[in-house]
Amino acid sequence: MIDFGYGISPSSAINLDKFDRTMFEELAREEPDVLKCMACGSCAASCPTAGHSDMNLRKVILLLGRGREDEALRMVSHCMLCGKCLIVCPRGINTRHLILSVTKIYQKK
Amino acid sequence: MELTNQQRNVVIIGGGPAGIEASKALDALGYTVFLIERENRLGGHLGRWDRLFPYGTPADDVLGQMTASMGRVKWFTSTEVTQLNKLERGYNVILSNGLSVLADALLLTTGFTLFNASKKEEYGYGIYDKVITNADLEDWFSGIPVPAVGNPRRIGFVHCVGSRDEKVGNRYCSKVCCATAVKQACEIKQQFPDAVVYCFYMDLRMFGRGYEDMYLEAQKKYGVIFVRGRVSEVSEDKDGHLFVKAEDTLSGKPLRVTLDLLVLMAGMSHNRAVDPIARTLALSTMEDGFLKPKDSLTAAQASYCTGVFYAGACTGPKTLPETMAEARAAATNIHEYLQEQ
Amino acid sequence: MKDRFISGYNDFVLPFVIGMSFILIYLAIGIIRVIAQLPAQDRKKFFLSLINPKLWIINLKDIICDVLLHTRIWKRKPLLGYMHSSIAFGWFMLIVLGHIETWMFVPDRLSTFYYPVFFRFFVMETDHTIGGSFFFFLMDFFLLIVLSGVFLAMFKRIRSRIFGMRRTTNNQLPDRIAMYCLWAIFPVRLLAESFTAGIAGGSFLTRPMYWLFSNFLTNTYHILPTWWAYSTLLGTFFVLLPFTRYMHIPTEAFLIVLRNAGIKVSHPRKGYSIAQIYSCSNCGMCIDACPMMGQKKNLRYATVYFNRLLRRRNWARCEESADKCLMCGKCVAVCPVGVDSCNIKRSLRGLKAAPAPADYGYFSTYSLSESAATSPSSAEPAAGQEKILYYAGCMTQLTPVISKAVGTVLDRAGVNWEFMDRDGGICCGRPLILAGRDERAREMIRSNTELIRQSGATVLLLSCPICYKVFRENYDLKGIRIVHYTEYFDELVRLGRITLRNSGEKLVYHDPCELGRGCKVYKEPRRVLGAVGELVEAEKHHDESICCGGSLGSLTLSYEDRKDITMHSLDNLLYASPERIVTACPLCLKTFSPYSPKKVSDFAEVIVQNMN
Amino acid sequence: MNYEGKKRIWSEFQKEIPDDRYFYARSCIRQNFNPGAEQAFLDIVRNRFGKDFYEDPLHTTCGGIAYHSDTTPEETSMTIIARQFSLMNQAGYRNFVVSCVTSFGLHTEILQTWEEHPEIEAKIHELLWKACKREFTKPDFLMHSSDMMYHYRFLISEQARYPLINVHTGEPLKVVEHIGCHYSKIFPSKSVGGAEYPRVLAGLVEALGGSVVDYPERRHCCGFGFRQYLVKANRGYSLTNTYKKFESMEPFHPDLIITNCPGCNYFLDRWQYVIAETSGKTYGDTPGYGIPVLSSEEVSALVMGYDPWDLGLQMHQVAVEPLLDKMGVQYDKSRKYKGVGGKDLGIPASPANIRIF
Repeated sequence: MIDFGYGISPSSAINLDKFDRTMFEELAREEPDVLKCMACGSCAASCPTAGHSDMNLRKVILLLGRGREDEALRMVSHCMLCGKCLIVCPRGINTRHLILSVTKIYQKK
Repeated sequence: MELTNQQRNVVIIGGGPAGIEASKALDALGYTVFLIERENRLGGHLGRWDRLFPYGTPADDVLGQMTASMGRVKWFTSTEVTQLNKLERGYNVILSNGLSVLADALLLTTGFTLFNASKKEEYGYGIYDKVITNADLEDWFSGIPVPAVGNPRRIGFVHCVGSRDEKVGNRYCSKVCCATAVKQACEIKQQFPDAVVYCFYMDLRMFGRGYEDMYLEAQKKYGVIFVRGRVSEVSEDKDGHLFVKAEDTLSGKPLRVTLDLLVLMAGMSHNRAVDPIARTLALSTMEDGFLKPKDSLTAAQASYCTGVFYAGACTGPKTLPETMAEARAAATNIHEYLQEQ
Repeated sequence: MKDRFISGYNDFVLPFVIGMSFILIYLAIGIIRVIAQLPAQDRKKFFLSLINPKLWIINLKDIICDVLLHTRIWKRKPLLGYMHSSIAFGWFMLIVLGHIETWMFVPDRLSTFYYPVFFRFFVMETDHTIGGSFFFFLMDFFLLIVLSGVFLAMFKRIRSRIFGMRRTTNNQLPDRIAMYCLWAIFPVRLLAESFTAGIAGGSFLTRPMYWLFSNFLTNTYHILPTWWAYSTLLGTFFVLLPFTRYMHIPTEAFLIVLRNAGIKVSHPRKGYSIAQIYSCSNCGMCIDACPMMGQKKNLRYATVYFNRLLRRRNWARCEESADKCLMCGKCVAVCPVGVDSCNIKRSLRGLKAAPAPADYGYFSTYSLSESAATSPSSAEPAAGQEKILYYAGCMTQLTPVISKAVGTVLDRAGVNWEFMDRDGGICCGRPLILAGRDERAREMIRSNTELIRQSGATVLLLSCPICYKVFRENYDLKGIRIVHYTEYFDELVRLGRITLRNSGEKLVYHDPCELGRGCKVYKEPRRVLGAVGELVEAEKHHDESICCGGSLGSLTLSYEDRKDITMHSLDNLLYASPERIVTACPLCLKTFSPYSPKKVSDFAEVIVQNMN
Repeated sequence: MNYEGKKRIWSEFQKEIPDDRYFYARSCIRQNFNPGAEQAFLDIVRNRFGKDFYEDPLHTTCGGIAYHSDTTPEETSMTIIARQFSLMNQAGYRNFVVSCVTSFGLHTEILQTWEEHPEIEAKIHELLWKACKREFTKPDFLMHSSDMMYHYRFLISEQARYPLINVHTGEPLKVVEHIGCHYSKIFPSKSVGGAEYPRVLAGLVEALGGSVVDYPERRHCCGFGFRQYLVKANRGYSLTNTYKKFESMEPFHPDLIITNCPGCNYFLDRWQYVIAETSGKTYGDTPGYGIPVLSSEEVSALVMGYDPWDLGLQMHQVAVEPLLDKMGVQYDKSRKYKGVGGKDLGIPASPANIRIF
């Protein structure tokens, strides 16, 4: 193989065809409320880590539903479990337990 | 000489929900009402729909209830207006069935036409076999065979097809498509529970009572996946599946998915059939072709032309309840107008 | 008084001997196991406590009060207290007196441990002595006491409400058999002693019974069968004991010794926790106490059932129950035994927690908020002047009314203070600890400690009880006073640094769980509020106050279920028709506000409104 | 796929193409990469069809690459193009045909700009006069050379010696048609068939007997993208774009890629070599060879019986021999690397992962 000094870069696109939904469905069985998120961003806005880390619960939920588990788990690792997101969620999602379930279910990987 | 109400004629052009509702209201006030419908049955677009959002009421039931008693309304289907003359007082309306009516007032309830989805070439309606419209899907729900539907495992709904799109000349929101898409997404999940259903939306405009609940149900009960991003292009792959591109704007990443069925939520376009009438009577229209009411707040049913009134989607996209309310309002306006004559 | 039989033995004692031997061996093994399972540090503490005479006195006092007299239940529900102490103390006295009698009259029989129990069978009365009658009287008296307790216990099964209990524990089969045994033991003993009273003598209870029976029965025929029955019941009861709620009888004393040694829960099913859960008497006091019990479906999450499931190692259901718990601590507060179930549940959460990787590297990007770092007051305070660092915490960010009011009070009082997390900060760590993730919380504690030390403050002021508890218990901030704003404002008032006017408004104070039961702060907020209005009490208050429902303690409770708890808690607060509810916790404030028919205010807000 | 639906759309994007009398402007890059293509074009239209296509030796580059690389302002290109028009006026022609798609796009853009902003056109008149004392008038018709190939497609098929049919199987060859972005994406109405389903090459391929492959990434850029390739730091991006196209067309096993743009031709061709040499992967119907990429002129000439080596097909990276064999084209293997008069051009080094003969 020749090194030209550049090469084919991996796609940044979300390819839903390659997304195995089993894990996400398991999460949805355990936390049906994960489906209720309407991406308002209240959780991310009030998060005490905002501005200090890339933790964004809205994105965590979204990315898990798009097959980007690694990114989501990296975000979750910054969570302090303080529960502010739980208080501000307009759809009443139990965000704290959702985060715990995410770590539990995706840990099996 | 004082004329009785019965001696006064009102001609209503367009036998959809607005026309039907207004004709009954005016009939109840004693006027002689002529209801003209181009198609071979009353009901307009409502007649083609299977169930209605947000509660899934069968459209046939609604229409049946509306047309159950038409009173003394003289209604003609498969009939068009061939000639329209403004008289000193009122209008002379000549119909394709040969009838000529001297109308004291004219009500336009000409509604809308469904946006021609093939104009959005990148979605391939009419080219790719598995791309259908919301109306096609309603046909399928009503039991009319639509071969494209097949037995899909992955289904996509594209919101805002022909709406909020300056390129096709429709800058406005068609109002009903979001709710229709969510309704249809739930309905198709009822038919194919194992299918994965995506809704590609720009904004979800769930403004009406019960709409938000419908949205919540679509998410939680039916697991419909909402992707905020407009589908940019559709292609067919080797096996005839649809390869769809959109941006997942909430994650800021391009998104690719292969689907077995794509439903385009065609919006409302103005009804071109009303153009000759508008020209004859010199009625004002807006840049998108819809008729322009005298004042959108205080005289929404009035035109700039004496004795000509509007109701329903001829002045812009409306939901069914809005259309019905406008029809009843127009009947009242016409009544006031005729009493002053 | 002398031996009736040379052998001093009869076959009927066998069931008792077998049962007693079994339970003694079982207990010995159990105690050894518990001690073995203790972490090395705790084990050391335990052994050290055994040679500490001061602790001996405390242990003795606690055992007498809690195990025998049930003073805690007495305080809460006298009738129920009488029921428990009559059986426990009465029975204990019967055993003690039996031994005293044996020691006095047939001292050489003391070596057989069944003899004192069946004393009346083995002796015959040779002459009446004052001493003998006295003991006979005492024996009959305590038997009567026990019998009265048993009678109440039977009655309680049918009509628990009379005892102030809306719900009682539902018993399992072994429990029920043991319960019937317990119910039968003392009436049968009465019968046995009555039939034997002609030979062995008796007192005001047994003698009349003997005469009564002799009118229509040949008492001698019934002596042996009734003693057999008595012994069999005792034996059965002892054998069943480890599998029933009555295991608390022997375990509780051990628990007291362990607790007084300063041991804390470290594993949900090992060591100290075993002593805890076996000490649970299944009395069911925790059922009514639990704020979740407003909904019938939540009954199964009551602590008593949790303890029972944990004894059986039903991990799945235990976990569910532990995750549901609000950690309000009320079940611990009302528990007659003082089972520390919150910490057992917490440690279970920790045990079952997924080993998720945590990355708190970003903590280094936090600093003291701009104002705290640069304001002129951040200069070294003058000698003797305290420098206050106010940490609002995450939740207070959602209730700015609190931090604003706290600031106003401090400014008015002329206090030298800084706002540690005006621009947001690191969580205190308590929410993670509540979720059983103590290890992860340690990073927060370390980073916050560093920030606080950096500030040079002498006092750390907190408005959030959740933070307050963790700062008090888990932080090492020697030299820095940690104080809740209710306490601090009380101090300011008493020092005259702020003066208040009484508006006459009728106020009710809600004790936040973490502040009241958690940190025992009750009187300070009340004292201050009493000065600004007419303070009334809720129906349940202090230790028995009801959680607002917003607690971060529960992991799984849905917001719909939380709402039920909130409504229940509000009903309780509105008992004396107050005009306003005052609380001292941002979470309570946020939880109550949307649903309360009466205005809900924060403590500091009320102070600001009534400050001169 | 509904062909009738496509026809309906094509019918909406038709343009008038004059049959004769054109002023021809070359492509600066194509003259160097594939000079045979333009030579063949002129030979076909002039000598085979007897049309009048004038080429002025004084005409220059249009400046399109510099413009799209953000190195010259639009006015520069406008003035250059105005000079081309002036040359056309001078030669007495009213129709202008360009060989390059970027150039075609730029011409279209400039004409459209002038139409919307006459003041800019006036300024260019002034600039041109200052620069070289010339006047100009705009052409009546602006065409791209592929428009001409499309226009003459039936003339070509009449003279076809080797239609796009696999002589071994009798099946039509599977042809990927790639349209340069600047042909129709900027002004769909100035194209044949529009931007979504362009007709210009599809019509030619059909007329020559081939079948068009419609693959999902057909709309995608070839990867050139000017700055993307020209700035080396971005070059991976250019390559990745091309790679995406090849991945998308792979399941169809195409025999040939036909393009109308010199840049696309070059990049679709050369990047196959780079992909092969960096990832070991080759595409197409003939394993190990890749997919030949030819311009519409080259394909037309090949079909009409021009000798492949006279056409300069050896200038392409991907070997055309498998295609020639499928078409049944007679050719002399030994002439491949011989220049004019049998001059030995030398044999290129053989790449490791893509076969060149």
